[in-house]
Amino acid sequence: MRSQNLLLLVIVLAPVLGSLLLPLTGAVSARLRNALAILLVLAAVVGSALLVPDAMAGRTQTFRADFGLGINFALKADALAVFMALASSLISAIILIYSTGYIAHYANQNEYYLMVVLFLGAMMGLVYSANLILLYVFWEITAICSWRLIGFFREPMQVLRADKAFLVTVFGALAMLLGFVMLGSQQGSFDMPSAPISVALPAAILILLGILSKSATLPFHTWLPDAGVAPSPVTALLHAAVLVKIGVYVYARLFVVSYIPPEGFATLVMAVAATSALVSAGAALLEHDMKRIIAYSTISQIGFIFLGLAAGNELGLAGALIYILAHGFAKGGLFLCAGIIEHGTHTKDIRQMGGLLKTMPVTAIVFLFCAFSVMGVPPLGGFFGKYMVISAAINSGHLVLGLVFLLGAFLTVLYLLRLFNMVFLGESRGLAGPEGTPVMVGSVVVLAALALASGLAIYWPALLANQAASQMLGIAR
Amino acid sequence: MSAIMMWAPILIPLAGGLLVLPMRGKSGLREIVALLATLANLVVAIANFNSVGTWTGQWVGHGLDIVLLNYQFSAFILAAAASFALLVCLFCFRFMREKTSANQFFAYMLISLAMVDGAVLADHLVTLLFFWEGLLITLMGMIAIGRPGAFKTAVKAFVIVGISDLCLMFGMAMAGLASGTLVMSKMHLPVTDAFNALAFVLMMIGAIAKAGSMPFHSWIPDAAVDAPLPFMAILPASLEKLAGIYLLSRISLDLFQLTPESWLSPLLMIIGAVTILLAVMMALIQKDYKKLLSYHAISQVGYMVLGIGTALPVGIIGGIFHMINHAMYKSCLFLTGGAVEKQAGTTDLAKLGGLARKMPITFACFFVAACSISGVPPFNGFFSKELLYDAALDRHFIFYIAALGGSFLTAASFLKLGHAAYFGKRSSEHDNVREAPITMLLPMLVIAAACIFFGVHNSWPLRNLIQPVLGARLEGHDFAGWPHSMRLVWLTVAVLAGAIMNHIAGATVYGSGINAVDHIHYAPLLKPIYEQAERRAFDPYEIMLDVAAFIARGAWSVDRAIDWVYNRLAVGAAMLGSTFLKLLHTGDYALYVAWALAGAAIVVWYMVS
Amino acid sequence: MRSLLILLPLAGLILLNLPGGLLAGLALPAVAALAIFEIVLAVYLPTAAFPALEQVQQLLHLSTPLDSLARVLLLSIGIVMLASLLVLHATVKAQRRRFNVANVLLISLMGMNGVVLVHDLFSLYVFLEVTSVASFVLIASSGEDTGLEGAFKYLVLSAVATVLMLSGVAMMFLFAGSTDFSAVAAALQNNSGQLLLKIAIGTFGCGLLIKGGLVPFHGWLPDAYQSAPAAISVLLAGVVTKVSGIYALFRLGISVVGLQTFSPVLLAVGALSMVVGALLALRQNSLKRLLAYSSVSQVGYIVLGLGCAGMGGPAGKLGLAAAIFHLFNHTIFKTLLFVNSAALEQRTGTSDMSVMGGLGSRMPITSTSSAIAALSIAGIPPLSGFWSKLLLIIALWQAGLYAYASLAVFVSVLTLAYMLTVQRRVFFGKCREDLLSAREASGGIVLVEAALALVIIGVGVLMPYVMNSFLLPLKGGF
Amino acid sequence: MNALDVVLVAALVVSATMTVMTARLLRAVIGLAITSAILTMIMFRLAAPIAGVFELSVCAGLIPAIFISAIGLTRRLAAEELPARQQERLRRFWPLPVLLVLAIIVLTQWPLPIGLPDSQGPEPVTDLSTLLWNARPADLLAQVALLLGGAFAVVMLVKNVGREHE
Repeated sequence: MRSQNLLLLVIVLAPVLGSLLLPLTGAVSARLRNALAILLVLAAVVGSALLVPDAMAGRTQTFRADFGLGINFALKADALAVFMALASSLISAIILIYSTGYIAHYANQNEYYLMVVLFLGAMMGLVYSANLILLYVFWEITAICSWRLIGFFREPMQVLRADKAFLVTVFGALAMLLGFVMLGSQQGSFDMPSAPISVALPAAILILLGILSKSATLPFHTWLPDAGVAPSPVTALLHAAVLVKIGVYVYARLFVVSYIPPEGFATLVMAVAATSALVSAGAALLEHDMKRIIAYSTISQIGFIFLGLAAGNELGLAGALIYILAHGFAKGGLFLCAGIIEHGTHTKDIRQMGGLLKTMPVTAIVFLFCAFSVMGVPPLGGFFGKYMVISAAINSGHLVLGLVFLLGAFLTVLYLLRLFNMVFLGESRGLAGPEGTPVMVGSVVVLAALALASGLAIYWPALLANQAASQMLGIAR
Repeated sequence: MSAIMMWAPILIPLAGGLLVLPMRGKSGLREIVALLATLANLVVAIANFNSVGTWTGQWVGHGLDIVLLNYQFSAFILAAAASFALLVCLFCFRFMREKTSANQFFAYMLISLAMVDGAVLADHLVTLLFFWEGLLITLMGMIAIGRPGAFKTAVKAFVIVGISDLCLMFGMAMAGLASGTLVMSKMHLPVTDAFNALAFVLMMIGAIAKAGSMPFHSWIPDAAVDAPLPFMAILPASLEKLAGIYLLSRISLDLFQLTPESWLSPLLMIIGAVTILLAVMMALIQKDYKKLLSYHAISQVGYMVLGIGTALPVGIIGGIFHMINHAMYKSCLFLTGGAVEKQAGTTDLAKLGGLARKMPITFACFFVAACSISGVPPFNGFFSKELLYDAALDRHFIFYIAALGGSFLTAASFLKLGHAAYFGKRSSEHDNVREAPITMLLPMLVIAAACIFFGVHNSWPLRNLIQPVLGARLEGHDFAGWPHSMRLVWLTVAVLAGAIMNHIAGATVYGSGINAVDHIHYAPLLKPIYEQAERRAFDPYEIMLDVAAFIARGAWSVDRAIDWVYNRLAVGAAMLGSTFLKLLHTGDYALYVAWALAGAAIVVWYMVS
Repeated sequence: MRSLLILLPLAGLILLNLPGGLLAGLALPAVAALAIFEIVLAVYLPTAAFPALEQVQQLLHLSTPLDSLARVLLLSIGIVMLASLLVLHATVKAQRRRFNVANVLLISLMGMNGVVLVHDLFSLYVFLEVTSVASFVLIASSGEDTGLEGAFKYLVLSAVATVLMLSGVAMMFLFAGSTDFSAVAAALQNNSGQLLLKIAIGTFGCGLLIKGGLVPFHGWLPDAYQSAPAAISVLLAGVVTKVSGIYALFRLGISVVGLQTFSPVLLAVGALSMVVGALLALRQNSLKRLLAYSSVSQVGYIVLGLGCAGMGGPAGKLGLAAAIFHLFNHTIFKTLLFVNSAALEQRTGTSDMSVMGGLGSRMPITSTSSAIAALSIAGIPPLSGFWSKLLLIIALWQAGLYAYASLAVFVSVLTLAYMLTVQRRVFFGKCREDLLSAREASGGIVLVEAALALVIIGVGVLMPYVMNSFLLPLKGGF
Repeated sequence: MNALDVVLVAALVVSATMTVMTARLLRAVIGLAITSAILTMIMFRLAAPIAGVFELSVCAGLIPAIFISAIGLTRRLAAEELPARQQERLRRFWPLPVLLVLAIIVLTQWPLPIGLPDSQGPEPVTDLSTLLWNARPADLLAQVALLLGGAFAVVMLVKNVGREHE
């Protein structure tokens, strides 16, 4: 077991500390730096993958160093954490490979790779952390990284948006920190309890504010569409793989596994998520900026994930996890496709596009498949997630909220196809970009293939997700 | 029954489809592969015909398993689907030969077949849904490879069917909760309470939308124009009808216990009646071979929904019988349309004419199928319609009148179509038109023969295929043979005669077949309505888009309002405070001293008190 | 050994000014050596190395053991002095002025060391004045009108502070018969109900609040910081106000009057400073002025922690530890930010942010270090500022001061907002055309920036070590 | 109360009045220093040597140093402005000496009834040098530093200002 515990440490520290080497490496050779960055992320992927057998067997790995005042460096790898880590690191790895093509012509590449890898490392730390303060530390590191990354192109508007995203998420995070302090005072330590304890409503609400702001859920969502000014791999990373899932994950970690939220809290979350899903889906239908549409779509889909988690039954939890995975692949793919399109046409306004199917056939098909997954069309992964969370909501007796989500799902179909229509179909409006570089197209094809595989081979991810769900509830009940 | 045989109807076409997909060019190999796959599928379907078996596999967990069940009803649908697929495939052997996208067409068709087979075999709601929705992608693909611009129609089809499938998903989840299981053969829900009724309605939406009933129909006429013709013959005409009505029957018979007393029964019947009338009204005025047929494909669904909606054995039997009949004559009609398109180069009725001489066999097939759809005895359509009339009259005469009116207009429109395409004056462009090749004729002939066989010898399909579906609910009835009520038959004949007279009168007045129904088209009250309809004012798709846009605008304003809070309000409030404080800082040291002294005074006062 | 901290600057001052200017060239190195000596001494306090020194120590009444608080301050003084010197070296080229400023820096150093070391209210006051006088001179040392104005405002408010403190000392002396801390503390204990003593505490405290620049006693501070030459604002913001205002307040509270007697005042003043400072910082065009208001705000946090310490109990101890920790952190990051501003001033000739933009690509180290400091000041983990704020919030919460805890949390958003404004307007963004030729600041400044940034990260990341070896003992140390 | 005391108090009043009423800042500072020195002597006479030492440090050493450095920052009045200023000060502060004299008379006749604590106080030390070197050496060092600071202020600032004016 000792080696497994150290493995846990390596998964977290390798990207976090390794990322600091990247600018130095970059001074020597750009290729070396890129290779090292990919290597670091792959370390996280492989490390998490090595933890899967233990997680499947229901064994929990821990690493622990006590610091005093209840602030401890405590890592824990249960099935939930392993699932989440594997999903996010895998997507991040693909996005990073894509970046090597996308980012190659811009300045500040050292900073880019530093931030992306640090981001992933922080995500790993967050996922595995078993201490509230440690979790908060990693939480905010991701905020720093996203701030730098959103403003990557340095245009005034982009920097402004980066600041906005940072401020909104930090506002939420600080509320959450206050909630953590309340919890810490209540239980005398910031370690997450091994057996769930109940949490008072004020603390729960404060923590929820943080979660909502990070997961870009109403009413803290508007930073996410605005953050679309970032480079595409970043938006993919932010929206799809890592950032917005953090909030969802922490919800699962805290309010399902570690603490018992007060009566009616789950319904509140569901209602917020439903409103969020509906409002953002509606906004996506009117928006003209390609990336903003996809971002609104993310907000909307996050609502579905919350629905599954808040439903609280095993089906909902497993569904939410599968949704996280499937949505990660699909949304990552969509953003990277958007990146290819933007790269080729130098615009994000879909009113200026059209007829790109001819010049970008592969991108179009990949785009379509990823969109299918988000819509919940079998055999792609999104189908199972969507069915499971909606079913879970109905099973938990929230029929009306379920119907709101049904409406949200309708709108999802509409806005994604509208987007496809405007971009790829119809007459070309003079913008006919070429297909992306082989690395970029290859990456999106891999993502689309994963989106497909996550549906066709649902059996295996579902095993882990189910194990996680039952472990979560097994602890909670 | 072995697992291999159980899975074969799904895997064989799927493998064939995947094999065909990369075969670009015009090698001819892909046609052969497709043909072999469909043939093998038919063989399997026939081999499985009388066996009963289940297969269960663990899948997602939480009771979301793969459960397949092969029993009488599904075997019947499988066999029918396999037959149509084989015939359409044969038809395409020549029809698609020159098309570059033929590999995609065959692949999508085979995968669609696999999906339909899977959906029909499924005995678990999620398994069903998986295959059911899986059809979406191939549906979209098949339309998209039609003429340029067809992708938009494909998107429209996808949206409509996709949304109804989401309803189905939701309904399934509700039904699963209500019954505590997702295994279809274990579900028997009453529809007395609101929850179950809602579940039923949602699932019904999924079923009838797949079948193409109103208000989920509007993509079909568009697809008729844009998609490759065999698509119409295989999906909207046969496979989707089979699947849709199959599911509708399953949910009405097994999953829910639909009774005539339930308010859901009239609901279904109203949907059916409205679909019959409105769609046939639209069919009547069409000036395009394929588009006219496509409206009939909608209209005829109305009969089936009406029949099943009666919740009477006779109606349900009639509905299912009509389903299989419709699949036959409608695919035959579409194939004749395909033959005409292929040979004459157009399907515009204004440009066609006098083809009966040039393409006698095609015309013969058309004649048989047209008689069938119009309900002319002794073709198969007549017998299923009589059963439906019987059932409709049993519930309320208004439904009967609607059904009969539909028949009148159906007959009128086919008289118009036949007259315009096959008779009348011959266009000089079509001098070189010759009969279609044998691979195209053969499927038509087979189906036409089957139409006659199912009509003349209707006891075979009814007794062997359809009545067993109902099982005990049949209550000993036997609907085979000549209709029981001669009164209804005479009424039918009278209506048909009326249609013929109407046509003769119209054709005489206007001088051509194509304009034979103009007196209806341009009737005082109908004319503006028709004009609106032609402009798609009544297209539910457009209405839905408007509603969605309305919701979206509301959502958008909420979103902007929230953004305003961040971008303006929060910033503004902070700035206001900042500005106010800044104004206080004049830079005057006396003022600062005064503050300090005042502060000190307060502190000292506090300390003292 | 400690007595050297007071004696050596004085000796240095005399040696440097020996007739003939023999050692005049050694002015900067001498101050630097003293600063390093101070750092070494603060970290590693040797015991009774030389008997002779021990005697001097006793003579100077400095025998009371040095507590952690004093050591933290000595360390800060050394670090900031060194930073200030390097900046001075980089920004002031005229030999004569360098020499003069170095001399006054020595006086300032001696004054601050005295403030930290003495255990007598009156001596405290005298050394405060030494520090202040040195500061006036330093602020005005550029000779420009704005510098004079800033120095003048500082002077006027310092005079007010002097009056308040002196009257306070006098009243306490009346009862204690001595101004020694322990004697005054005993007298306060014995005459707890005395009106005069309460007034004395109030007035003395207010004097210190003026020195510390807390709202509403802060009027002098923005002008002084803004108008002082770069090197001097580093020193002022980094350590002078901390020592002369905040440390003295700590000392008064801990060693003399007992924090509980005026903790509500501290809490209120701290909270007010926190909010007002942050709000004012939001709309400043001058980087230095912005940083000055930011100082007001951050000092508010420290005082809030001190107020929390007055609530007693374990939470109070934690609050004290947090306040001291934040004091140190603030010294480091505020010094760094002012060094950044000096770097910018060196290359752009101004501290007006409206003419800057996109300098991140031109001045990478300045930019990066400033981002690190900004994030630290806003309390973003894993940087040092986060931990002190976290401890502070925990302490406030556990002391039952929920409103103050929430306020402290949410002022962090404002802090982040104005710090992001700085980042956006100065570094993060596209480089302005007219600044394309800007280069990274000169070596000394860059060295300071890098070193301080590393300290911020190091303290943040090695928090466990800091906490176990430093903060937890600190908490129990009083 | 002997003659020396009377002389000291009288000198105190005179120097304080002069300090307030002069229009020249430098003179005012000198006046202040003198006043403080006289006050120190009075305190010694009153057997309050520590207070005397404080007074000497603060008012004779420290504050003048501060003020001189402050004066270094100011602009010198032109010669023609001076009489007008002097007139104005006299007009504003003429009651001051009168009040001062009145206060002395009143306070010597009717002392204020303030209840001060019975301070045990330190044992009286009469030797000033002992006091300074043994009791408050730190203060002394600080005083030195302060004086030096004042000196540097004058050196730096006055020169600077002067240079600007040239």
